[in-house]
Amino acid sequence: MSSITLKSLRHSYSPNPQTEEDYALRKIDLTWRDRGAFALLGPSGCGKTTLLNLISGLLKPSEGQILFDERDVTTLPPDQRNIAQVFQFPVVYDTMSVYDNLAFPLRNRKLPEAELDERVQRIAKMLSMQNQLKQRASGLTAADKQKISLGRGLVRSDVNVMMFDEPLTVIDPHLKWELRSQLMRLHQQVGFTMIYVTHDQTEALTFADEVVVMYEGQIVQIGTPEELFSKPRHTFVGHFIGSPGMNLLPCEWSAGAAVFAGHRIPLNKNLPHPASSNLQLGIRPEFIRLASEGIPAQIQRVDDVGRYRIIKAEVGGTNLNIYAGEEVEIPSDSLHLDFDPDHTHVYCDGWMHEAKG
Amino acid sequence: MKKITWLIPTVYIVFLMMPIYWLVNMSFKTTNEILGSFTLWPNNFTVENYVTIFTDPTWFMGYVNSLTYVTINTIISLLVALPAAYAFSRYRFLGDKHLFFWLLTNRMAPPAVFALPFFQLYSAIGLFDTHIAVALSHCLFNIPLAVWILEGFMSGVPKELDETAYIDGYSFPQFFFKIFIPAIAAGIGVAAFFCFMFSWVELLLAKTLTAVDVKPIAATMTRTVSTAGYELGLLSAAGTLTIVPGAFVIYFVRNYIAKGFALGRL
Amino acid sequence: MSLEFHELSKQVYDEVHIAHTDLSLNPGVFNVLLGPTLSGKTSLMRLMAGLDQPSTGSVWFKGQNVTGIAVQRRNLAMVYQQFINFPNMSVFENIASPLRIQKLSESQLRPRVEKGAELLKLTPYMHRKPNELSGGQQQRTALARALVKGADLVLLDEPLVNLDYKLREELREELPRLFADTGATVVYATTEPHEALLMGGYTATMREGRVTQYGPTHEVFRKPHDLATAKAFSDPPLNILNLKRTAQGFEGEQGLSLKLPPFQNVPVDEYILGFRPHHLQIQGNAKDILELSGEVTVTEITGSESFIHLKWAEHDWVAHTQGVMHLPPGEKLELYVSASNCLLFDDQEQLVPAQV
Amino acid sequence: MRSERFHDALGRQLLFTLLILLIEVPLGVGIALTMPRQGIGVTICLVLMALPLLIPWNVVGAMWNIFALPDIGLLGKMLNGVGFDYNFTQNPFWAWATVVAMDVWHWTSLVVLLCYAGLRSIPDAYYQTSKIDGATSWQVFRYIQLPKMKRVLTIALLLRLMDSFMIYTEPFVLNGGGPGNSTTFLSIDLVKVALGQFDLGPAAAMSIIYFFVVLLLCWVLYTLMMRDETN
Repeated sequence: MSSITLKSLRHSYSPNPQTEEDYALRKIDLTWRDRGAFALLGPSGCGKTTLLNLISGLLKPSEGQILFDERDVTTLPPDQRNIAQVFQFPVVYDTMSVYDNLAFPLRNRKLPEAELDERVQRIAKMLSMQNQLKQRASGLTAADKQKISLGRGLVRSDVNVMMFDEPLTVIDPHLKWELRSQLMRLHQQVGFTMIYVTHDQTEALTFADEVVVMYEGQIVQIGTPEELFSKPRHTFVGHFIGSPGMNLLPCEWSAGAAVFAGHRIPLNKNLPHPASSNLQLGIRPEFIRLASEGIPAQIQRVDDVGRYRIIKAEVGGTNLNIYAGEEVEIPSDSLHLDFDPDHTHVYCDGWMHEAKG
Repeated sequence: MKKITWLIPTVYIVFLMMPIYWLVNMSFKTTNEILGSFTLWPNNFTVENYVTIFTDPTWFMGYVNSLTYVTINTIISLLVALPAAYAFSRYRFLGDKHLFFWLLTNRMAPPAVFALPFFQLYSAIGLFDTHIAVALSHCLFNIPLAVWILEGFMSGVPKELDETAYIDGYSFPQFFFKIFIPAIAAGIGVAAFFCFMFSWVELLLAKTLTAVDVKPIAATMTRTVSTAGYELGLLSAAGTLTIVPGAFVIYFVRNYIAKGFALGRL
Repeated sequence: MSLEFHELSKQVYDEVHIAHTDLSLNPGVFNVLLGPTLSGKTSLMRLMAGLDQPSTGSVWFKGQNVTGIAVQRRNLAMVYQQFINFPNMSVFENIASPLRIQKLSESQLRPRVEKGAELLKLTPYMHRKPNELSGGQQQRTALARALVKGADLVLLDEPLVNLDYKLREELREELPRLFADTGATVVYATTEPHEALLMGGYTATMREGRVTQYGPTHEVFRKPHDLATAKAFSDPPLNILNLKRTAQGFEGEQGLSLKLPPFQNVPVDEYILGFRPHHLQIQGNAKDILELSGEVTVTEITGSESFIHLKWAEHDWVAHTQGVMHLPPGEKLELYVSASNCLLFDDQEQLVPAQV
Repeated sequence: MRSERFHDALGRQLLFTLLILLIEVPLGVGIALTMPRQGIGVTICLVLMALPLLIPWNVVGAMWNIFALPDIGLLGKMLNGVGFDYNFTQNPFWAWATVVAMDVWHWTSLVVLLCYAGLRSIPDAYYQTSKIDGATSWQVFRYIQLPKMKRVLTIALLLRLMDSFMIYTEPFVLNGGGPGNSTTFLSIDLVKVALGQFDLGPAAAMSIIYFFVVLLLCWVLYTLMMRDETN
């Protein structure tokens, strides 16, 4: 178990990268503390798998350093980094039994047979696979095979970090709940540093203490699920996290306040004059309340999602989503909106406009 | 470790190339030089052997004959194998899991055994000494092979593609020719390659079933050995020329070769 | 009624894929088939399309018995979970393919294809081959082909499942609207209850080869007729509690007493009480019928909501609450379920209606 | 069928088959494992290696004849040069060695191509996982590559087994099954009986025995190799 530090890490798949576009990863600086659960979240092609493979040592970075604790592992091969990785599709040794699969990494590390057996049994129990130990791995279901992939990492005590590359892709939705909470419980018990890569926000947010949101080879924000939700630093994060994502409304700056569709929007902070006129107001559907007065809006449609409803409304030609719980009464055609000033943000050229200092 | 990695294939290729080099080497020598002295490369470089082959009809007609029946065989094999492979890839029936094995039983019987029945059959129906006779006899082992290769490629195409086409309104023939065949073009290429290869290299049946008119090049060469004594230069030149069509074909399908086997169902 | 099944069943060797189904789908609306993997969604769709023939029973479309009619002669479109396009044709030709077969002239066909491509944001890729497109674009091509054809029946078999999360969200919103204007009867299969709710329209829930219930999506969600439907239509999974009827009323496991509202009288002794995760609350109010104390095992936080996994007696429950709650494992929590949110099932797993 | 001659031919045949399988299969697997996985090297290797497969069988025989002749052949000259008394037309041992070498030359590439195709179908994640698990190259071979190659290896084995029984043209052209009968294999013997002596009765009986021997061997091999797959 160790912390992970990435120093000015860059990677390009072409041998002679010329422009920024040639880099699949454009300069990453990052520290992950020991025993944390982290997620890398982003759409396909954002560089998250590249980053994962750099950490595991399957790729060598074009520039920069990777440290496990204080130790520079940039040039070490994967087997000397003491990591475990679970891939999108389950990888098992077909000809071996479940037991031998789980024991394989330990045998390679010459662990005494007694200790090995004890560990394999314990992990099998954790994964509730005690009764399948003698079975051949090739005959198992995808979900069970994925559990074995997981188990081969968990069984080791020397693991610095455990990495997951979209491990639940092959798993049924109902089983996902089970495996995910099992994984979290395991994390609490074993306490490895864990990195989880996914494009699914729910998976990332529920799994991790800290989520790294990536976009086009760059990190746009690192934060706890709450931070990402309530203070997205970039409009991409606002849009990508939450379903539906953040409402992004065109606005102007006038006399020290944001003006949207002719209405001054109250903010709970004093902001300097923004540097650019490319401004957007960001507010999540969850933070717009229906009120008796405020910004007038026309209802276009109400989507009942069972647990809550999404009101699609229009204000001065701009569409926005409003969240309404089961108990809220929704008027039939027009309504007034009240933006929660604590959660209303101004974005300038895509980045959050903040007070200096 | 790194060094050994390229060394093994390299040594193997050198081993493969040595006899071929010797053949090519000889083909550019005069018979006198071949018999007179041992030289690693032609001292009196000559293309006379090749000139002989290209000017003597009995020689170059051998090539034409061989290429003709090989082409006919490839076409027939594919025409028969395509529907058969389609059936195997799309429908389940008894014993189809062992398809490969049962197809292979055809190859277990020695061609020597078939040579005589074929000879008698073709003589009886007047096909003896025709291109089609040789082409048909080679179908015996080429069709099973082509079925197997094509079946592998076809199984790689999801059956949902067929269904999408039917849903769009395509009839089966329309779908088969407009969509399915282009979709497995690579597989057809590989199957054609193997049909070509086995038909091209096979000699026993080809020789037995021909006499004068459609004598294959390989048989012409045998005649050289037996009747004209050892005209080694000429023989080498002819041998060298038999490698050329194969080399061409292999170059064209090089990207599919590895794939061709990988998809086959056992 | 547009699409109907009469006593339909499908058996392949010894396996029952569809068990005795009677169903009529409403015409011109968006119908969702909801159920876990292998519950028979795909089998049913293939019977609808005529790709498979039923073992017994018949399929009717627009008042006609279409059982046994060739796929080519039914005016339908289908999109699969895998990205299925004709590999040798450009995006344009792929979308145009059903129209070409209908022998439309170039001038009739072009505007329709272009409109379809525009609706699915494919205009810049018209000349590419499918293998030069991203997964999302490939699936959009397949959807455009289904849209442009002008079919009476459109079958969508989990079309979004292999796409990126955000892309899925986007298409999920667009799809019902895209097909709403065509007047086609749409059937959309999914394993995710959330998706069914977002798509709206009508839902048929499936379990083990049977359609357990069909009706307007929200009705099926709020008033499931039986336990199977309630389970199929709950994500996270439905929380369950076993009950016994006693002289005093109902009694739960471990001597738990409940203040259940009056239910219609059913002559059985054993019941199952089900309640959805978002109805398991950690703040009480006057209407609560159930008060118990559970132990937290894991908390999952999405930033705006929390999934609290709990243990009560031998049951694993989930509470789905708005807001962020950091709860350490092992913590005891007071839990409440209100009367209006309880689903009571008898020993045959049928819903026991509340007394009016 | 108690003909001694037939038994001899059958014995020679089995020995020959065993010998070439023992050489060609491990050699083919080894070469496939060391072949480059990408780049121009793949094309070069594939094209050059496939070349022997595309040469008419009698040309193979003739080519090796020329190549191995002690006076004018490269191989013959070389072997004699380093002190062997190499003469494949006179000495049965050298005749055998030459026929085996010729078969290895001719057919190992088929095993290579098949195995190479099998190896290519292994996803990268397997190699990555094994690296992470700390597996040695031998373990990677034993637990990942070999199981995944099993299907193609079965095909290769079956094909080589059958074709080795069929071998006729090459040794016949090389030195007519001699010296004596030392390289007269089953097929050659069959043709000698059938066409050479027009003894069709015994030839037909021999063919049937031949067929059943091959069928039996193949079936045993096939069942053994496929046993795990079915359950």
